[in-house]
Amino acid sequence: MDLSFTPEEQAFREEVRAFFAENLPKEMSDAVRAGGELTKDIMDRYHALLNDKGWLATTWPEEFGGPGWSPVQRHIFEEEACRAYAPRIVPFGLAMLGPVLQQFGSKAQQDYYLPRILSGEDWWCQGYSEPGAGSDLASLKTRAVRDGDDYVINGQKTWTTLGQHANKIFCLVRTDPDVKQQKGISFILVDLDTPGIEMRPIKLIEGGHEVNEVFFTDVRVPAENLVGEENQGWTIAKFLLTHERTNIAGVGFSMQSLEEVKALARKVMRNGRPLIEDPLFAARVAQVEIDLEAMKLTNLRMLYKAQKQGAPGPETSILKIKGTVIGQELKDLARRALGPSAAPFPGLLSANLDPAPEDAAHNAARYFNNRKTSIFGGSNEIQRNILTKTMLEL
Amino acid sequence: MDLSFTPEEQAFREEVRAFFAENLPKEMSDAVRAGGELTKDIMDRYHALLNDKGWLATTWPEEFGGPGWSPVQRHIFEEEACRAYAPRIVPFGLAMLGPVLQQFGSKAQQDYYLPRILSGEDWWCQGYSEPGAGSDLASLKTRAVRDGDDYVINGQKTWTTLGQHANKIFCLVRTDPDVKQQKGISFILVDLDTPGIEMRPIKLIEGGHEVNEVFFTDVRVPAENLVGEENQGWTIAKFLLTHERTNIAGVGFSMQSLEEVKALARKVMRNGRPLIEDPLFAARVAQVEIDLEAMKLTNLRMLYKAQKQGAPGPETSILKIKGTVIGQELKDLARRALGPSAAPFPGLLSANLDPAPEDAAHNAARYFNNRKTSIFGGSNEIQRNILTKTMLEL
Amino acid sequence: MDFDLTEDRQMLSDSLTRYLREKYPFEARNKAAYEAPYHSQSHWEALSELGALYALAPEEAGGFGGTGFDISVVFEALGGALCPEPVLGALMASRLLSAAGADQEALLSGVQKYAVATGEIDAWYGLDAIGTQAKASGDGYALSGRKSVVYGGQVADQLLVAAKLDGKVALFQVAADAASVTGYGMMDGGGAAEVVLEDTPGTLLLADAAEALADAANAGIVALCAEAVGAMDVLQAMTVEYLRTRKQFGVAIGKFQVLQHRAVDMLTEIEQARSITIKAAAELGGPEAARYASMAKNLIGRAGRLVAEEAIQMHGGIAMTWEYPGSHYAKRLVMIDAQLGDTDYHLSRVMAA
Amino acid sequence: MDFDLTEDRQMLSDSLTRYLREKYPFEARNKAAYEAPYHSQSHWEALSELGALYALAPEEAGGFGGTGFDISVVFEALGGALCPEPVLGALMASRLLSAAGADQEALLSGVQKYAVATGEIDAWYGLDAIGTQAKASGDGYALSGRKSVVYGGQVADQLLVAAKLDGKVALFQVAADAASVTGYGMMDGGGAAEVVLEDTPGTLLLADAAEALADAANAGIVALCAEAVGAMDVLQAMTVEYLRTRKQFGVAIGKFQVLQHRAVDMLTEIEQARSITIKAAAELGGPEAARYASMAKNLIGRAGRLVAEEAIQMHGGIAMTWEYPGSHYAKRLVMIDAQLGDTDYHLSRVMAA
Repeated sequence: MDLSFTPEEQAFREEVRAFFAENLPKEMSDAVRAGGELTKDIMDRYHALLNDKGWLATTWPEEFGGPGWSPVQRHIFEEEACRAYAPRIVPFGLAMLGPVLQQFGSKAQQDYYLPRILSGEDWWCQGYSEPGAGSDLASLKTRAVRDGDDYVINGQKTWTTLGQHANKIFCLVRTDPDVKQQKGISFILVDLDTPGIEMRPIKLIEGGHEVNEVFFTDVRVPAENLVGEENQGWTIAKFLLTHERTNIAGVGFSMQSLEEVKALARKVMRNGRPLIEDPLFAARVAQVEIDLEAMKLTNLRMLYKAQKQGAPGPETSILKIKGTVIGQELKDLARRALGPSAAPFPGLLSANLDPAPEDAAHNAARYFNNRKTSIFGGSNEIQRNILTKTMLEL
Repeated sequence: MDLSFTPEEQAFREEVRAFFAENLPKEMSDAVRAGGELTKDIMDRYHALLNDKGWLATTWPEEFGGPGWSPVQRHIFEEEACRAYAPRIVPFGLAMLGPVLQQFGSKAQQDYYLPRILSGEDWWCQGYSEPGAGSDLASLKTRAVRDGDDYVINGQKTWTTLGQHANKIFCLVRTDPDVKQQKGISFILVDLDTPGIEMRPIKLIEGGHEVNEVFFTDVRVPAENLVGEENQGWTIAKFLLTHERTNIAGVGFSMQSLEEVKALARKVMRNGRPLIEDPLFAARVAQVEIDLEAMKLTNLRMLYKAQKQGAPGPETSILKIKGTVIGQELKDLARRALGPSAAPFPGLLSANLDPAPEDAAHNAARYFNNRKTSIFGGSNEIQRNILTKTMLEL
Repeated sequence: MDFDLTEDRQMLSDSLTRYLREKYPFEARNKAAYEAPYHSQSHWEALSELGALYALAPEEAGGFGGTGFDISVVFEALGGALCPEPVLGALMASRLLSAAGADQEALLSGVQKYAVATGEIDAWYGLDAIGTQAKASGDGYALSGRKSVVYGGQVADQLLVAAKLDGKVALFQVAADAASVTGYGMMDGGGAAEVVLEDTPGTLLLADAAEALADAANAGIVALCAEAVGAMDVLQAMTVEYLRTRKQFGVAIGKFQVLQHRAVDMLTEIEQARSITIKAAAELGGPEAARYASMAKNLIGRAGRLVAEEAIQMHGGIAMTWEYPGSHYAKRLVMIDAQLGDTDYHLSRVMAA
Repeated sequence: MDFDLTEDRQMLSDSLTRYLREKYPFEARNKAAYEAPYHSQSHWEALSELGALYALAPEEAGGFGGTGFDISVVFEALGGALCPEPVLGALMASRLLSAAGADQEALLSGVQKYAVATGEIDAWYGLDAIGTQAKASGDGYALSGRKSVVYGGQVADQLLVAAKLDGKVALFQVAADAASVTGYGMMDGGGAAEVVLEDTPGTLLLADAAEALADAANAGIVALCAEAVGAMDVLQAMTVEYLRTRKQFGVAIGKFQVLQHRAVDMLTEIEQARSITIKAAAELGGPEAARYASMAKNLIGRAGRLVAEEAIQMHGGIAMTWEYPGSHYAKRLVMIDAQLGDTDYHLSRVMAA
């Protein structure tokens, strides 16, 4: 039993920290601190910054251009990226499609697509969810019918995150309607320029544009865009779900949030003194700080286990459940700390008139937006169902 | 909309209050305050005290010897009884069997049994639950087979509260094993002196003797002891469940507990000052005080509705759920307030050596004992199932 | 004891509810709520004509109501429709004008809109830390300071401003066009304003306004609690309806016991919220008004957050969208906590009592 | 980073667990736990022989362990069996004797039982309010005051007593038979004592004991947290087993989704409890020991109550009985909160940091 990092790991942490200190433009970290939506330009430039350093595809094997890091190194990298208020790496190409192609793709697909992901030439988005199938992915209805050398796709996808910036989408589609739900599904790559595709924004609860609906009407896609075998899509989807879910506990982001809440509570006044001196608020902060401290260890313990076993176990669902609850609690505190100054719709007031302190004007919007974390990626209810079966065996 | 009581109701409250002030022996209220188990002698004498006054059978019609009170009067009486730290009225004869006999019993049964309940000659206990059937009453297995003028009973009942003091038991028994679960059940009265009955104590988590197991081996009971028709037992059981559940929210007891917690927190010291000045503890108290204040009104609203409609609706399950949660939270605070002095097993130390203040030595025992309230009488989970069907219609 | 509405109040409730449902449906509401000036003049006038404002004041002030139950009937109806009109400012101003013995016909008729400006960036809920100062100036007074998040301030004609005068908190009436008022929209719809006063002329209404401001806050809290109860009832109904109709894994999700029990817990908290709101309304104006208002606002804050978060979670993604009305109910229920003192502020007041 | 036990610790854990399971089964445990003298001399000796006490002290003090992880291994095993033996007193006394540079072979061999007497009726957790006074008397010191709920005090040979000497908190060793010791049993099993000192002779161990007492408390907290984790694991397993076998309405109650999800939430909190206990153990003896001990004790207090209450509720009536072992696990998990500072006390310490 030893919680310390090796000297090599500590040296690695120093290297990462120094990299961010020297290379992350202040304008980027300022934008992250401010808490609004990031521009495509910022995301593109951050992508390029990491790619130039060779630190972009953190989960890829070296043969495909990854840095060859251990899970612990990836963990350290993520912690330091959060600490530096770096943007998040957009995961759809790097963390999702990349590993799928490396595992199931043809040599031609790997050679063509993987470099384009690294270079940023392709921005991928995800076509999984459908209006009628939220957590029940197996009931998806979007059809792909083989017609000569093409598939013809009809249907609708939704919750397509950052699709407005993407030029490509990977989709789960139904290729055989006559077999059991999971069996007739395939995984296919689609160019968003293909005729018959329409992408429409979904405005979210807090007013932001982050997700989209994608409509497919007689969209012809070359059959060579199929990944793996026809009707092998469910296997690929499960691979993605059980594949290492990087940073699923969101510990780094929660540590960021905790620091923000504390700084804010030292700054804002309530009843004539700094809010942090209000015992009820201080108790809320301390309570979630304790839970987060425990979660850091829970996260490391499961990381350690995954590293030993080669793959994470079902107990990572615990990280998802508790990690999102902690994150949401912190966003609640950040909103709560502001009192009435959380209420103005962000962006309407100039900084000198906004009653919220700097970087806090989005706190209410972030609280509402953050409610998504317990819904998507398998809702917390689904995670509990998984744990019931796997850990409790009930 | 008017929350005040009528002048008549206020006068009634004064009358009840004066009665307790003048007639409740200090020794009884002291015993209730101390929080241990009450002796049979105290319960008997309290029963006689109320019977002499004509205030014993609060829910019975006047024709059977009840005081003819409205639901509001009963509510006032219960509040004042709690305020005076009067013992609880043992409900099995008065609140349960009495109304059943009045609704379903023969004239002969009414004439014989009801006066004996009032006089205290009969102490009834309840034979409902069985080891294999907790909340699932319909699956009960105790058999009663007709044999000439008798029923012969075999089986086992459990959770028989205060059965050690009783001379009679009313039971749900299976009289027809071949029909659907609920249909073959009957309601029968049994003298505990009948050969073949054995009552064994169940020691509870905190060490108390409050409930019992009752074993029936070839117990012959006259057929005239059947209440209502054969196989009508489920109707009677449901009548009892949906019949006015007196004081199901336990508001009066919770008000008692709240006062005790506050008094205790003013008395005990923590970190060099009275515990009530600790903001975290004070916040816990204030929080449950607010919930209790709301519950008082919720209780009155449902009482009012029941009075208007003639019977309580399914929403009384809300009173059961929230009322028990509030009561349990208060018992938790009473234990918590003591710190380590809650830990000694009560009764082992003389008062001058007991580290707990007077009347607080049982606080931990009461906390543990009180966990039963969310389990018995239809567990809170069963109540939620009921509300799902009746109020949400899901 | 009587938990039924009087006939008059029932009629008012029905007429407001019907108007809002038929004439101010959700698309219209969202347009008014999120686009400048963050309210609708025509609906404001219609609500005034239906008596929504007169109901807030007693007869001696020219109204026909003014008790806690009158207030809660109006605001429960407004809450059910998420109405963004600045009625809260009218209520609180009416209480203050009554205390000052000032005429309020222009307010009650809806001709003039009032907003109450007490909060400041360093003094949201209490009055002690108020920094705005008043000084005598000619025949009247001049006020300097900044009032923040003045609800309804973006369309107010008149501002009732709390300011320190000779060390006491006094109350002044300020014409909105005499001050520097910057209006904006709110996260949950409706509008507010930042009000900057620089030697701005004001008329003294009350030299010692502490008691009147406390009464106005208590009335405002009853209103907000009733509004929240109205909104919770609707969001609960939407959630249960969704559970009934939405299918996953081949069955209506309302068949999943976990969601059933959580919906029951929502229902339970809503009933508790309704109860404590009735109690606070009954005590309004009496010696225990502040205590029960604090109890109510605390419970509403907790229940509102629970109902909002559980409704979103049980709906799933759909309730995360702007298009779905439920998301706006959820926002209102969460944000209402920050108005007139949040859960912790009011819990502290109950603790101190 | 390494989350596996060393081979030595794994062997100790295995041998303790096996001994307790085979030789100290539940009926024997209950007899020892609830009947005077509220422990079993023969099992105490056996545990000593297995090294349970030597593991608590470092080599320089004559033991073979003494780190946070040594402590947690021992107490997790004790917790899994609800062992009522007074090992906590031995641990804390060992830390204190180490700080004083005193010999502790009698303690580590189990020949002499030690109890640590710090708590008083008006000073449970902190040291500031301690009322017991010491004064010089002949060659030694005389102590006067009352120590309450001294865990293990009912069978202790030696008491380590915190008392004020010249305004500072000092530490004294007092022979138990020189004091007035009244032993009794506890709600959750095991024993304690009230200790009354009236000019009772004591040997000064530390004139300024604040730091040593804080270290002993931190070690004690690691022990209690590990004990709770051991007990929670067992109670969780019992609950899941019950859900699997108990039938109602014709199905195993573990098929009810509500109970499934609540059992998952128990599991989650237990994993969190395990994590924070590991962290507190790792930090023991270091500069952040108190902070992480407080975090651990707070989380354990909450998790223990949740697991206890949910286990009882999901079992139903059976877990309300003395006969069912689960009820005793639940009692221990709730009562452990009152030892060495409860959830609120430790939350306050985290807040203040």
